Amino acid sequence: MTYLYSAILFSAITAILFAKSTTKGMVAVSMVFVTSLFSGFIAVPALVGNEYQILLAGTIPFGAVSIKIDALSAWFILVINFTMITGVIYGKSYMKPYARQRTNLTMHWLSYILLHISLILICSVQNAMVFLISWEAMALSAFMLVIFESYKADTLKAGINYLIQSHVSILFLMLGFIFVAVKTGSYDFNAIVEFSHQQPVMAGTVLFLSFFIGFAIKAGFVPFHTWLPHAHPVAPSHISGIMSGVVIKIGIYGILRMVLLINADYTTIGYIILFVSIFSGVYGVALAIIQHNLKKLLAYHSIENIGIIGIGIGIGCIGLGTANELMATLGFMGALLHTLNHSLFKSLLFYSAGNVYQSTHTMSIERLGGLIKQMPHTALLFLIGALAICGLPPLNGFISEFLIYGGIYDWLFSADLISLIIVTFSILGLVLIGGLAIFCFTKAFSIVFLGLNRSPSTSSGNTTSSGSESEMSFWQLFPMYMAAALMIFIGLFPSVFLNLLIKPVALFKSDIVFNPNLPQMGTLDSLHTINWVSAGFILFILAVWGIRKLVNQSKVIATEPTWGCGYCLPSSKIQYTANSFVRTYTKLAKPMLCIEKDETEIEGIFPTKKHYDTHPYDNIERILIDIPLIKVAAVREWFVFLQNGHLQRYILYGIIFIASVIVIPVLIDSFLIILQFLNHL
Amino acid sequence: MTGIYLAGAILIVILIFANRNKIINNVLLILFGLLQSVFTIYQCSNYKGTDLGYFTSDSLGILFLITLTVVSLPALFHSYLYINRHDESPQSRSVYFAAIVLLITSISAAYLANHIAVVWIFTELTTLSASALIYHHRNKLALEGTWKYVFICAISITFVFIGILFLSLSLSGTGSSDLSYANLMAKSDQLNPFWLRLAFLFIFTGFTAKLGLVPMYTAGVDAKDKAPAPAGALLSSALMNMGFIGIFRFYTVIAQTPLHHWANIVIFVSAILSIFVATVYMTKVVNIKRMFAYSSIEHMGLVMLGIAAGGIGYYAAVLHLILHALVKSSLFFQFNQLYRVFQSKSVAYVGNYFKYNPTGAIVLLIAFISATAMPPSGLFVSEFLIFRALFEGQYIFVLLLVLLLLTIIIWAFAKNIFKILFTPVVGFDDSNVPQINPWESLTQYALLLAAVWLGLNPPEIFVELIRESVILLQI
Amino acid sequence: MLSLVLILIASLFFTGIIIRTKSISSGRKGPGIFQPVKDVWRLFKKGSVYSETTSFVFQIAPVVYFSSVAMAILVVPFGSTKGIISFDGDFIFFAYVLALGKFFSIISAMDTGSSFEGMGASREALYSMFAEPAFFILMGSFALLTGHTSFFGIFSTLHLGSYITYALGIMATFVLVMIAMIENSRMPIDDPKTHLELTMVHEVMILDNSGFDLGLILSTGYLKFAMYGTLIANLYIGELSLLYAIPAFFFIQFAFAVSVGIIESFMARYRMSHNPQFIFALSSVSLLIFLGVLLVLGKFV
Amino acid sequence: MIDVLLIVFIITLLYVSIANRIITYVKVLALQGFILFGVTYMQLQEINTLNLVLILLETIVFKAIAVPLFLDHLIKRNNITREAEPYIPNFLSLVITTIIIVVTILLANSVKDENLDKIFFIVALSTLFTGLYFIASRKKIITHVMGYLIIENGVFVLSLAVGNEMPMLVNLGIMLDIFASVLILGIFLNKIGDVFKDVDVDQLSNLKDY
Repeated sequence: MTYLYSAILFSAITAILFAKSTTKGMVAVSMVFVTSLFSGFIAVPALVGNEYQILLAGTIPFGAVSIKIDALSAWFILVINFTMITGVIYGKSYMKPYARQRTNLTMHWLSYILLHISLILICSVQNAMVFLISWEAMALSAFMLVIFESYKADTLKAGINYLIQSHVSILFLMLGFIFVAVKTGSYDFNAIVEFSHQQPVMAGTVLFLSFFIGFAIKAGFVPFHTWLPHAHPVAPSHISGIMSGVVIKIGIYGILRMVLLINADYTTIGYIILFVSIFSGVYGVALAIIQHNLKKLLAYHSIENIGIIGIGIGIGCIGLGTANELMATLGFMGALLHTLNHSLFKSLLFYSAGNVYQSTHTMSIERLGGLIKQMPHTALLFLIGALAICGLPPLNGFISEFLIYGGIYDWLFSADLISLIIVTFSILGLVLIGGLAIFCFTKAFSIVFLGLNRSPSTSSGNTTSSGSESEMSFWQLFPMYMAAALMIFIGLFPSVFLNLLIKPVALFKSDIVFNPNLPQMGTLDSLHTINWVSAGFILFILAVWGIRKLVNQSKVIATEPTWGCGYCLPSSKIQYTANSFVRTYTKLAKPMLCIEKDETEIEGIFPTKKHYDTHPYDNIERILIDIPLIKVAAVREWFVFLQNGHLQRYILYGIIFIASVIVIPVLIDSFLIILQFLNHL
Repeated sequence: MTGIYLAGAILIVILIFANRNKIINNVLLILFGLLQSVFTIYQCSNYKGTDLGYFTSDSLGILFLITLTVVSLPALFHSYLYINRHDESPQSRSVYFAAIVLLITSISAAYLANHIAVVWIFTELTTLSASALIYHHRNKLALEGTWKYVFICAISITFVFIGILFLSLSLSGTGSSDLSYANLMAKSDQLNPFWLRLAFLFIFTGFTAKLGLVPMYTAGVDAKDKAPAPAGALLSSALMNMGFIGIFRFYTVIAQTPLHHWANIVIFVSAILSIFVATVYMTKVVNIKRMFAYSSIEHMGLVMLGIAAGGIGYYAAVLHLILHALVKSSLFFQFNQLYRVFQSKSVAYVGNYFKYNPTGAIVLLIAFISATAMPPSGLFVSEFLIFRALFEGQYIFVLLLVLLLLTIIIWAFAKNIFKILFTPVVGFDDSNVPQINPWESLTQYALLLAAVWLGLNPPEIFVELIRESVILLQI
Repeated sequence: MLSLVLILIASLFFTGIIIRTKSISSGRKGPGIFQPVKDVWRLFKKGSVYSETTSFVFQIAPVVYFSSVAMAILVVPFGSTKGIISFDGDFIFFAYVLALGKFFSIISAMDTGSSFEGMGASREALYSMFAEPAFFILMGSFALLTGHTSFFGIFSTLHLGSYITYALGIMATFVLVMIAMIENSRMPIDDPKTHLELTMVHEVMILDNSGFDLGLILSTGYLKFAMYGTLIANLYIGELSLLYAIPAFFFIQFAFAVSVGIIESFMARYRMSHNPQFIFALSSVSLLIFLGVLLVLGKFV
Repeated sequence: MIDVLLIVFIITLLYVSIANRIITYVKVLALQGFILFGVTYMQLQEINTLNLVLILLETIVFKAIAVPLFLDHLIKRNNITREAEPYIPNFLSLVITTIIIVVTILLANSVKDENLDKIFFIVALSTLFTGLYFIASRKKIITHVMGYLIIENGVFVLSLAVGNEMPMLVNLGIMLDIFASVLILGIFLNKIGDVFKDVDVDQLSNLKDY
């Protein structure tokens, strides 16, 4: 089977190398399909419980390499496969306008395939070195994908920013693995288990933290998120979808895997993850609201959703720590399910953003508007995505958030004072996230798709704006409908997926003795209720809609301009803008955010053209990235005199080196002697 | 055989230098290539054999000799292309070839020498030949570079000589007067520590000029900048390895004595300073060749860290040297094609290389990944092992500092390389960009792939040789 | 089932009572109690006008808004009798379903591309966002107090028996009343009878709705009021038998309506810029409730 | 007697450090050559005659006569100005040289090794550091060359100290001497002299990174 696969892979690569640029995409699509088939063929049985495991001979520096796909890996592999498939189908048509850049496209599709394979490898290898290698392969291929439009300066800048930060993440992972390897002398993942059993719990926690930081950078937890809002917007839309759909999820996978492997103090870990996640969630959405670049807005929402997933994991860990089975179950289930959900609706949203970009060639939502007339499909899909990401019933987002809420409320009953306070904060955080998300997506959807077109090209009030905008081709919409369909399915029949999740969650609970006499909530059963409730809800809506139709049949239906409170000349200029929509919020949140204004006051009776821009900035980025870079440059400037071209100085270095090596020990000795003397006084 | 090799090489040098005929020169070059390879094979065949009393083919020597040969054949090939393209005057051509042959010969001899004085002599020879190579362009800057290189190297050689004198002083207590490493190892317990200390200090300082470490790294940068790229490849790969051998063989002696710890501290200081200097200038320089040179300094710093950390670090250091030699030379070879496209060394005037020469661009990309030791590359393994050694030796803070510096270096390196690869240069007319023959990059691909292969999946024998070469340090 | 019926009945006269109270307190006779219902009925019979800017969102939004509230009502229990739907954590469902309705009403307002309706929309979005934490924490503290996470479980076992629990009850009532005010956009958050679009919140959002849609929206408002009234009532009638419970229910609804009327006639609307603070203060109050619950459970030791 | 010569050698160092004119340096180098000749003659009793003769020839011919003449020729050829143009006033450099000598004496004092007479060590080390200091503190390139030659002499003294046990080292020293001087002076004569007239280092500081 392996040979067959590698043969196909090889032929695909050669095909991409030499095919003409229109067919490259087709090859990539089929290759992704093949990969998904092969991996799914292994993963599906693994998900329902029969693990797949093989041991490869490996090489001298690595030792034996064991490949193992358990339920957890299987879940992630399937999630990855789905989004990669939708991504490649969408991307194939999305890339049509770029058909002239042949080499560029070749690199693009090759990296796409490499990314897919490396992601699957990451989910399945059990050997530190191979893991690191596939990890960096993933990072590099993702980088190549992001910088597709590399001739744009800021694209390259964002790409390099991403590359360096993922390298930092790999450094942290390396430290962790070295720690294990030094103590146990093996690179296999089982060594980590062994390690955490023989070492004190403290060591285990430290180890976990090192790994956590490493994975958190990839996953985009605040404050390690700074690469994310830059990398996602500059990438081609299907890549943005994949980046925030699956690539950052790999970080989540890593964290979960480490929770599985490291036998540390779960409660502490849980608290840490919980805090970081709540902060990430709130911070992400708080910044998302003030973004006026559609893709950047979505990028910040990825941070928010990572936060939600993290809350789930944190709850799960605390559940393990406090031997509260239901809590653990709900937490991890919620986290895993939300991983799937987010990969679905976030890729969907990014694809829609891509459609918008291709038809209007701008991402600044202040220039958009009224697109629902030209692009009804895109609008509808975006609406579905928005509802889902806000966690509104009857869509999938609600299910996972409901599970996490369940976990938190379940924690309520087994908690002591301190943790009760934390419970309240978690609830507050989650609710705030939800509310802000609604605020944000009402803004995004309505400004982009509703009202009139704001772009200067069509400033006149007519609703059919410039006309250049048009709906995308079928093959570009099809993958989006795939995602949407799956989302609705999850929303309506969650229990199906919960049953699929039983095995992965069981892995976490395997080696914990749970406390049976804790109050058990029927939250899981209630999901079965939600099945038919949401179905009923939809039916009810349809019923009311039907009634409305019936009633309105016999009525006079007129169409008039919008009621302008007496001013009957509606123009795109007088519409509410995104900026004004969030103005109150911005004023409230000013201390937390940092927005630079660039405005010119209006004066005179007949004022000339004025403008008013706001540039939202990320304070954490400023503190963690910009300022240190400036500092580095400053320190650098102190030392550039070294290579100053003067021969004598060069020789002086030699003298100084020799002299100091001779003298300094003498000085130190004498100093010590004096010290001793003083001590003996 | 060594005798024949040396004699033959010297003969070839003289002949090349003497005649002005292009054909004969090329023939002689090919001859030398053959001689070099035959010599290498022979040395592998009589493992641990000794020729002329002063040349022992021990494992480290063999490893480096093979590396040298692997690097030098493409180096000769590229020099040939280079010289032909610049239609040099016969005189400068023959000087160049003679010098490069002499360089290769003396380096190989120095690898195999088992006597500290012999190493020293051949080090002098390398300075001589290298200076001829650096001065190849015969302009003011080249002259300045040469002058500095020669002067610094002369001083360093003097340092080494003083070191040797001190060594003999420390040896004189034991009654024997044989300065061969074997004897030193044997007598290591009776050596006078005071003289030994001074000896190590001076020898170390002296060889840093070749190895490219603080304090004497300075002239080396100018040399690699000014020498033609194929020669630069040798200077920044094989020559550095020679400097390493000079220090390492003596370090093995020190390691047997109570001074081991002290020596480690000295090496630590020098290595960390080197990485720091590399960081400072990697973020600063715009001259691509100098950038490569500084990255070599960084790598040498890592290697010495591995040595000082001990344990698995010894193994890692040797591995890192070999892989670095392969990668860095391919980078320098690639630089020539880059220069032919843009006619400039400065990052500012170079860009969007991907468009003009995709094959070369991919070489540059892979070489970048290797030079920054990102995982798929071979150097990742060695660097990982070095970090592990540091961790094992409980030099955690050193490790963290180094990681920080390396991150900055990678950032700077990435910024420049991707600028070169992707960002278009404003006002660069690509009307008369020469069409680069992709087959010229073949050797570079070969070297890079070799680096990856040796790193990720080294053959048994290779690993055994490295283990063998550091066996004396496992105490 | 029972709760549904009762809420429907209550919604019929609730708004009427408010209007009546206001007119009486301002010395007028005022319209009949069922006037609002009649208005809705009239609207149902009218044709409608749509802005040419709008899209299908504008058409479907009132329907979704209505159905979301209806769905929420199904969840609400009546004292010790379950609502039609009841499951653990149903109050989460309750809140999110309402949020769905809110989402649609907001985007429908934005759909008209008007300069005023956007104003209302953004305010609505912000206020309801701020109101939600209060509700969740309130429910959380009740869940902690009673050990149940469903409306039915909470209300059927909620027992206010000690001074501190009385205090809790009062605070809870206050919070719920205020949330109701916000959700229905009445005083002191919003003035339904104002004449200046700039100062409206909810009214301005439905400027362009007419006919059946407007009717739907209005009736939704009535239902919402009755629904919150029921929630408040449930705080007190938990362990009463139906015989007493139903009168108590109607009494509480009545008192609620009257108090709303009185508030509206004797109070001025807050400045828009003050609203967020005020709303967020609710969350603080509910945090107080939470601490009170901790006291009751003796967690402070 | 050896000690006397060596002390004279050190005095020459002090003299170099205060000398103003380049020609003086040349003279000093020649003088050092003669001194070394004497020291060699008296020190290396035990090695075989041929080698001794060779070494003596090297010192007398190369160190004492050839190189100084060559330098003189260079100075005239490139008509280099006669002042040495130090960066540091002579008095200060005199102090520094003295300090160097004192420090080396102290260092030598700490040696616990009977089979070396300290004076060689002192002379060698102080010469080395004085030479380095000399290079670092003078402006003209030719003075660098001279500094280097002074260092060579110091090293040669040191090699004499162990010469009896290991004559090979002395030969190596000679080799280094010839090689380096030839190389450096060669470059100097052929190139630098032609390319830049009357060089001082500022003209040779264009290869830099800032």
